[in-house]
Amino acid sequence: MTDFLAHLDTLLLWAFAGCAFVSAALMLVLRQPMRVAIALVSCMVFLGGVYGLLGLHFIAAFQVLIYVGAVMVFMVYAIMLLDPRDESGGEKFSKLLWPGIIGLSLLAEALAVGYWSDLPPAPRGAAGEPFDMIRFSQAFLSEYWLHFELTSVLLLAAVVAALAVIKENRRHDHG
Amino acid sequence: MDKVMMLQVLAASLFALGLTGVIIRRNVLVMLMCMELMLNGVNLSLATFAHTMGSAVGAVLVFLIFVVAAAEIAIAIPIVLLLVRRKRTLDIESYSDLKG
Amino acid sequence: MADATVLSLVLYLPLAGMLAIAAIPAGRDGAVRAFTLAVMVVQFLLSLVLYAHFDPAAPGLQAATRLPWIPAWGVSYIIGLDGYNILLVILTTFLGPLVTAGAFSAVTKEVKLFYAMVFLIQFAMLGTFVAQDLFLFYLFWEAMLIPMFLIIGIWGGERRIYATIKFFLYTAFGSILMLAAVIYLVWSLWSTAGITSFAFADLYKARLPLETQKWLLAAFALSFAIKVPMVPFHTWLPDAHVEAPTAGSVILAGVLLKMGTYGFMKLGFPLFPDATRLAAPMLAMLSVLSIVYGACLALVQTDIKKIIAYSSISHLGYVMLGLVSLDLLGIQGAIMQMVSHGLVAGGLFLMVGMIYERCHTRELAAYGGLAKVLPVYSVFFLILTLASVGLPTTSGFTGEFLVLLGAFNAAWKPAAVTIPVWVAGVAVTGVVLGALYMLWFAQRFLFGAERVPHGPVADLNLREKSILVILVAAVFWLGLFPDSAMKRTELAAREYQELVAAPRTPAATKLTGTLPAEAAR
Amino acid sequence: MNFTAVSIAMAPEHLLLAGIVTLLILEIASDKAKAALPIAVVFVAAASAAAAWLGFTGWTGAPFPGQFDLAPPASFTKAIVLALAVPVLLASKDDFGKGEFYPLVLSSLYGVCLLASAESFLTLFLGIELMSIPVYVLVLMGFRRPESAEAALKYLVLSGTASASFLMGASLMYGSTGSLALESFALALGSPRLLAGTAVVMVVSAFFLKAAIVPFHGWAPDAYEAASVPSTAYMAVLVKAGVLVAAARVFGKAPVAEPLAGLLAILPLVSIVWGNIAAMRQAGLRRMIAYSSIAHAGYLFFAFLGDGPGRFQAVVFYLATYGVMNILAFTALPSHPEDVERDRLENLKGLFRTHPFAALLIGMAMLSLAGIPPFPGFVGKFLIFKNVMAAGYTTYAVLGLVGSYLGIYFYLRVIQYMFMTPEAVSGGHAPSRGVAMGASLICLAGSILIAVLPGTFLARL
Amino acid sequence: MGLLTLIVVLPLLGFVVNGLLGNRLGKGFVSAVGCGLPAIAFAAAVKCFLDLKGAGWAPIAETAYVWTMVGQDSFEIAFWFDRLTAVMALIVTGVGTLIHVYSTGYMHEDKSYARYFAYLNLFLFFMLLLVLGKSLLVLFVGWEGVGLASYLLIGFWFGDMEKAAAGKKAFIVNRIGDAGFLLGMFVIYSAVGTLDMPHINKAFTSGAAPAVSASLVGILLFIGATGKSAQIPLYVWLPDAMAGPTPVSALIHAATMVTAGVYLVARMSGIYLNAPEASTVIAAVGALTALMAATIALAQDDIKKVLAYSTVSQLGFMFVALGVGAYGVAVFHVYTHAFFKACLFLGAGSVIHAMSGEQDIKKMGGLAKKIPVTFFTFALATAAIAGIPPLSGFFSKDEILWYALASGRGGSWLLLGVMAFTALLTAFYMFRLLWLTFFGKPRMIKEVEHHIHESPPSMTGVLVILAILSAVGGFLSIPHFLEPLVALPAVRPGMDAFHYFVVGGSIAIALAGLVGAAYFFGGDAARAAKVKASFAGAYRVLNNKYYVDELYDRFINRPLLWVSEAVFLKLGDRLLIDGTLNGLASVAQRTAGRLSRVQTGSLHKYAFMVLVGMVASLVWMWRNG
Repeated sequence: MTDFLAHLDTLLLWAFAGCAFVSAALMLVLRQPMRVAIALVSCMVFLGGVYGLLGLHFIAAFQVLIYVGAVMVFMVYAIMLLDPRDESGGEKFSKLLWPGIIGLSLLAEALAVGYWSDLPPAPRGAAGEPFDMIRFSQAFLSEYWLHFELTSVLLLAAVVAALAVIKENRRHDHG
Repeated sequence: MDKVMMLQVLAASLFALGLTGVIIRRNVLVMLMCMELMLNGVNLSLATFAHTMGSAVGAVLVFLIFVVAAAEIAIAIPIVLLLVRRKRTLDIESYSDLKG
Repeated sequence: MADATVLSLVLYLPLAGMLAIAAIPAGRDGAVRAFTLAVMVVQFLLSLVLYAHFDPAAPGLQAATRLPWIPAWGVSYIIGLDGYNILLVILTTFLGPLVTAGAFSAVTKEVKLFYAMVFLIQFAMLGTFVAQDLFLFYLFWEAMLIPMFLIIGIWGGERRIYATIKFFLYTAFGSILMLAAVIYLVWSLWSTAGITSFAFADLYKARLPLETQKWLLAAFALSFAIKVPMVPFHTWLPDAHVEAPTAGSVILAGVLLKMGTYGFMKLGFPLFPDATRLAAPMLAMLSVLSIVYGACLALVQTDIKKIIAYSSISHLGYVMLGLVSLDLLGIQGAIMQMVSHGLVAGGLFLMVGMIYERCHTRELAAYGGLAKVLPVYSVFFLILTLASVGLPTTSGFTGEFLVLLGAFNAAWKPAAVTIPVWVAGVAVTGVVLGALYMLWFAQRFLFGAERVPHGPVADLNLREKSILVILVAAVFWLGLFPDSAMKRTELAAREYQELVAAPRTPAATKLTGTLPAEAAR
Repeated sequence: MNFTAVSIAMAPEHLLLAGIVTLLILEIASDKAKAALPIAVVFVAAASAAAAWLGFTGWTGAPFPGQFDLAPPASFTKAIVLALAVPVLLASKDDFGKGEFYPLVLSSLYGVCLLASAESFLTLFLGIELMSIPVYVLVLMGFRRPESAEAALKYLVLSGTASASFLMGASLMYGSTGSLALESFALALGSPRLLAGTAVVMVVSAFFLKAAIVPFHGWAPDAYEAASVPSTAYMAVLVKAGVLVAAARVFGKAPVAEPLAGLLAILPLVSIVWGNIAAMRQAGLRRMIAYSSIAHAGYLFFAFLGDGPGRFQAVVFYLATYGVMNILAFTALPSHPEDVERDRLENLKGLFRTHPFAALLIGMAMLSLAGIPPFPGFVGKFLIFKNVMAAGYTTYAVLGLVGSYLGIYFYLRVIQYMFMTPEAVSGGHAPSRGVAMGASLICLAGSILIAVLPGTFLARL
Repeated sequence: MGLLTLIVVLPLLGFVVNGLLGNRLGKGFVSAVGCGLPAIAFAAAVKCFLDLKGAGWAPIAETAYVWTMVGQDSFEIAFWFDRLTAVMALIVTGVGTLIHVYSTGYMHEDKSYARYFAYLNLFLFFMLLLVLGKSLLVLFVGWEGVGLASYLLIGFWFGDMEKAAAGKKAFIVNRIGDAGFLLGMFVIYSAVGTLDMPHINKAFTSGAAPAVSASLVGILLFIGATGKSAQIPLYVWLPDAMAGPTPVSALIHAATMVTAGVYLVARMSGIYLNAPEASTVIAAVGALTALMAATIALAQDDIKKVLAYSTVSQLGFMFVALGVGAYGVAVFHVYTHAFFKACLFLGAGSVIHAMSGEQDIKKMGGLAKKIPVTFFTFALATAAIAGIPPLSGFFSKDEILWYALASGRGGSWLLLGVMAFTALLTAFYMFRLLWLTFFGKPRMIKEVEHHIHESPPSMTGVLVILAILSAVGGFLSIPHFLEPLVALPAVRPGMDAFHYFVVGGSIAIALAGLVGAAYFFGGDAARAAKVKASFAGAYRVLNNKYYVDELYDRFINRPLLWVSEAVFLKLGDRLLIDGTLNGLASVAQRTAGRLSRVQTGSLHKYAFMVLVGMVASLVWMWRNG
């Protein structure tokens, strides 16, 4: 049973990965932005699953919270706001469709060759001991609090920036 | 193929798919989403390595990427709004006035 | 030490003058002109002090200033006089006031900027001559381009933009390759001799393999050959001369072209002696080609300035021939020819400017019989023409004669370099061709039926006469009594000869000497 | 962790942050805050002074081991970069008398400072993003022409791609060396493993993208053209400086071996040629500067071929010379009510007659950018190519120099317009403005200082 | 300042004073300076001659100053006075002074009087430099300098383009010769290491100059001589040089400058004695020139042109003498020629003066009675040149004919034959000239005839003096005087017997010429006209001087211009060099356009470029990794 569970782990992992891949691929072919968004969301959720299976629960949580919860919601709003205006509807793909696809395959291959020929190092820690939330938090607040601070500066800057853009928007309205 | 390899390949694929999406899709919002996809690929790669090596730093970087991605989108969407105001279309090909 | 101060003063006076001009309020052109002339005269007088104090028998630098500048790169600030540059420095300071005065009535727009640029170019040219550090030299060498670019481009003729850009790009191309060679040279000096230095004196110590020498010489030579200019790198010169304002032409012909030959003499050849000796026959052929080619082209020009421009190409061919001959006579002759050409071609361009101010055309066909209308002008013109032809008693003869003599010496006798005898022989035909085009020019210009564009014109005024009297006096002085000048350059000529004649590839014996011993152990 | 050490070491950053906060408070407090410019200038200048002071006292240490450290070269770099920002800010008076421009510039500068001290990929990543994110907005700020948003989007998307590529590389590096410290890049450089190689390429590509190296340069001309003059100056100088400083940090003192050396030579070489040639026919000053900056990015990456120890010095020195001259050109540019008109090279015709001082300054800047001695641009170029040649890459150095020759023409064209052609008919240039002229004078003084005493500068870096 | 230096400097002083101040100080002053200084120079030369004699003919050397020192090599401005110099210096200063005096009358009306005298003094200065110079360098300075003075004086009336062109032609043709001279000088210097003429002669005679063949040097120097002394192929300038004022033609283009080549060869006899090949060339060229010029002179109608060709022809005689090693004889002919040819030219000047500037002998005739002094002196000089004994020309020409046959250094019957025939022609065309000018019916237009008058005493006086000198000059045996310096060649064995035959023959030839001329041109010259008609073709060739100028133009001048224009300028400069550069520039411009087109503004494309860049970089890393 434990064997099975272990295998179930792997199986789920593969399934999630496969689904994530399919969702990602779908993003390239779906016409409606909303559907693309949904595909992306599903991809993210599957990835969240993968993280969970890897034992990185907090990342999984953040993945769902920040990405799906914040970023994608924002995105979906934007789509809802803008999409009706997009009457063009015409071409889905740019003129560079085929070159792009060839490029895709080449790039993927180029990256993959890196892995294949040069396997990543074997897991160092015991397989059953992935670090948990507590260890991560400790590290984060002891070793990496600088980055925490810096992130806040960055968010501050982003807020100012976003405000500025919105102001421009407003100015545009008036002028 | 062991799972780490598989996940890394998946990460690479997501990255490549994202980049390709930026190249081949005309809709601006879709392009932005494809950018997110690239970052997701990166995240997956980092997370997997963090998992295999059991070190926290990769995970910390993933965390930072979340934040930055959110910030970028927060700026990108208003810019797109500005764009659309002008030409009323999301087709990026319409926005190629600067050239030469 | 006092001399060192004087030299610095001579060098920086124009720069100070340029800054001071900026302070003169706009619109007071007269004040600008007078001020510039005054500064230039003072500079010339100061340089005469240097000339008088120059010790012909003392080796090495005189009136030198040595300061560290960028120690990390081995760049130092060294300026000083030696036999190589003393005459060129005097030539530059001598022409300065003449150019300034000559432009009084010609330049009426942007007067301030014009004289600022004249000051700047004066500074850059002097700097090029007195710099004794390769980095410093290169700075001055390139800096000279900028004022010239503006002088041609702002105050030039119809096609000035084309001409000035051509001038700049042509010269800059050579400089870029030279820069590469400079860097390589200094680096290899460091890697072979362990010295990080740009000082000329140190660079002469570099021992480079022949192959390297060839490449570096090619790069240096290209840069210098463009500046000289040697055929086939000369096509910028006629355009630049024709379009440049008079002052520009005078500076160009008078001093600027000498920077090329000076570069060959001070750097190009002595730094890479083995390659030079190897290339000497080819260089001699190119020099002779320049002599003949320039002369032939001067023959078929219809623009007055172009004739003189092409004649410059021809005359500088002699300088190169003299330098390549590695014969003491030829080297000394080359130096004299440099100075002489500066005076003569500079004078001719001044005179063309004077007539252009009056008649507003440079088309030779428009003129005729000036000797009747402008007798004084014609006398001076004829004197300079004949000096250009190299008539004995003028400075042109001194240079040409000694160069040809040196070339023959080198061709005939076993020497460090081989110059084919026929090359030296062909060089002599330049004497005939020179007479052909210059006299043809003078004849159409001065003699025959009177044809003066734009109506009756006045002969030279006092200012113009004074300029020309001074020039002509110098021309005759160097023609009749060249010894006092040549005494000052002799040591340098000898040093140059020795530097180029001695092999300087890395001593291969050292390596083979130690290796077997090590192998035995 | 010593709190005093942290506050001393990060004094420049803290000052910038204080500036941002002050500006925001001001913004909230009053709607038409004229004090924004002086406040921003004061804080940036103070930060620069602080950095210089740190450098002169020789403060060395790592308050956050493995994340953030400080040594005099880094301090001086910060000081130079921040000093360069002062004239940019001053020049912006007419364009952005108030508003978010200043906090955005200050936050971006914060990012640049961070880059100079970054010791790990995490810090570096944050620095890069902190530097870039405000710039997306700077591009469209003022919104002087309708295309600004388009340019901002292009920049954002490609910059995002660069970030992704950078992170991908970092991740692979993490995978192959197990650490995200900057030394791991040096390790990867030395490693024969393909994964490490891939990682290096991804990181280098990201730098190429951010620094606009051909063929990653697409965004640059458009973004430069669309942005307002101070923003363009900021991008061309400070963002580029940030990217290159980051790259220099990443490469460290590690020697560059052949396959990568080829990459670091060929693409920059192509950029030099491409940028210099494409600039020839540009009608707009900013687009021309964009292509010129593509070429300059090429020279800068050449520096990485050079010896490890001299690399940082060469890059920073070049950035200083290049930056000071670029800013000089932009600050001296007379203003014009129409942004597009201000940009047009045609309108520079006869500038010398109307604004002689401005024309002289722009002319100087052009010649310096072209690398004509005795202007400081030459010394910078000299240093780079000296290092490249000393590292044994003679052919690359010669090719690079020849490529740089191609650039002379279009710089000369600007001078030709200003000095040698009769005045443009349209005219309409506003007279030179006091503050911007002051900015030009600062640059002028700086460039003279660099030109006369390059040795003292070099000794500090 | 030594006496030799003084001789040289005096005319220079005249040049400077007249050139700078002449116009302001009036004609009297100009004449005084212009004639006075050469006269003093003549006196100084005489004094030197006496000193020389007093010193037992040991040469006087004098160094003015060191021109320059290069290493061990010193170039001195030094002078040298020996027997040869003495002869030349006396001729130059003597005849020169006379012609100056003559000029005061001839040029009296000219506006540029001062300029004229300045130039003439300048010429004398350079000529004396040439003659007195100790080294080839000084000689060369004078050599070039007289060319300059000649150029200035030929083109004296520069308002007329043709005259200016003649001056230019003279200068350039001379320059061609000078190039040869220079080459010779360089070769000598390379071989001997000095330009000091006494040294060089010594070196060559003692065989101390092995590195170089004397013939090469000899021929190179001779090329210089052909230029200055108007020998084939460089004689073409001399007839044109008649464009100058007539006294100039007398002084420069007859008496002094053109003999510089003869002087040079005689002076460098040390080389030629060791250069039989060069000597042969000289003799051949001299003979050919003499013959050719004489034939041309037959068909010329311009009084000065006839004299010019006669000068060329006489110079040919001198070179024949040089070629056979009779250097003294050549100098002897120089000496006699100076008198009679100067007299002829000045006489012609007087005629032209009388004829109000007319030079065509077809429009003269019957002048003998109207200008008797001119006629008598002219006739005497004609007789002298024709070789009628006991006039001076007889002696010198007879010596030349004799050595042409008998010299052990290349004399031959052929040479004698050619020279004798030439002598016949000489007598014939000279008497033709005399007849057409002075005898027969006046053919000038009335107005001119009305104005005919004898010249002022300043001119006729000079004519008389020169006529006397040409009459008696031959009694001074110059070859004998020069014997210690340049020995006469040995007579070929068995030739002594022919001496009187040659003497008799030459007298006969002279008389035959006289009679022939009288026969053909006596009366209305109808016989001559008949001959001319029957040989119309030959006459045209001769009248057009064998079309040599045209040939030169076709084969040298025009090809040179064509090469310069079409090959160098159009093909070389414009097409190859500038064409390449402009081509590169336009390639750059076009590339710029193409690169701009890459920048389409499409974000897709930019992103794609990024992708391509990444993939390419990755592939690059593998390929090289």
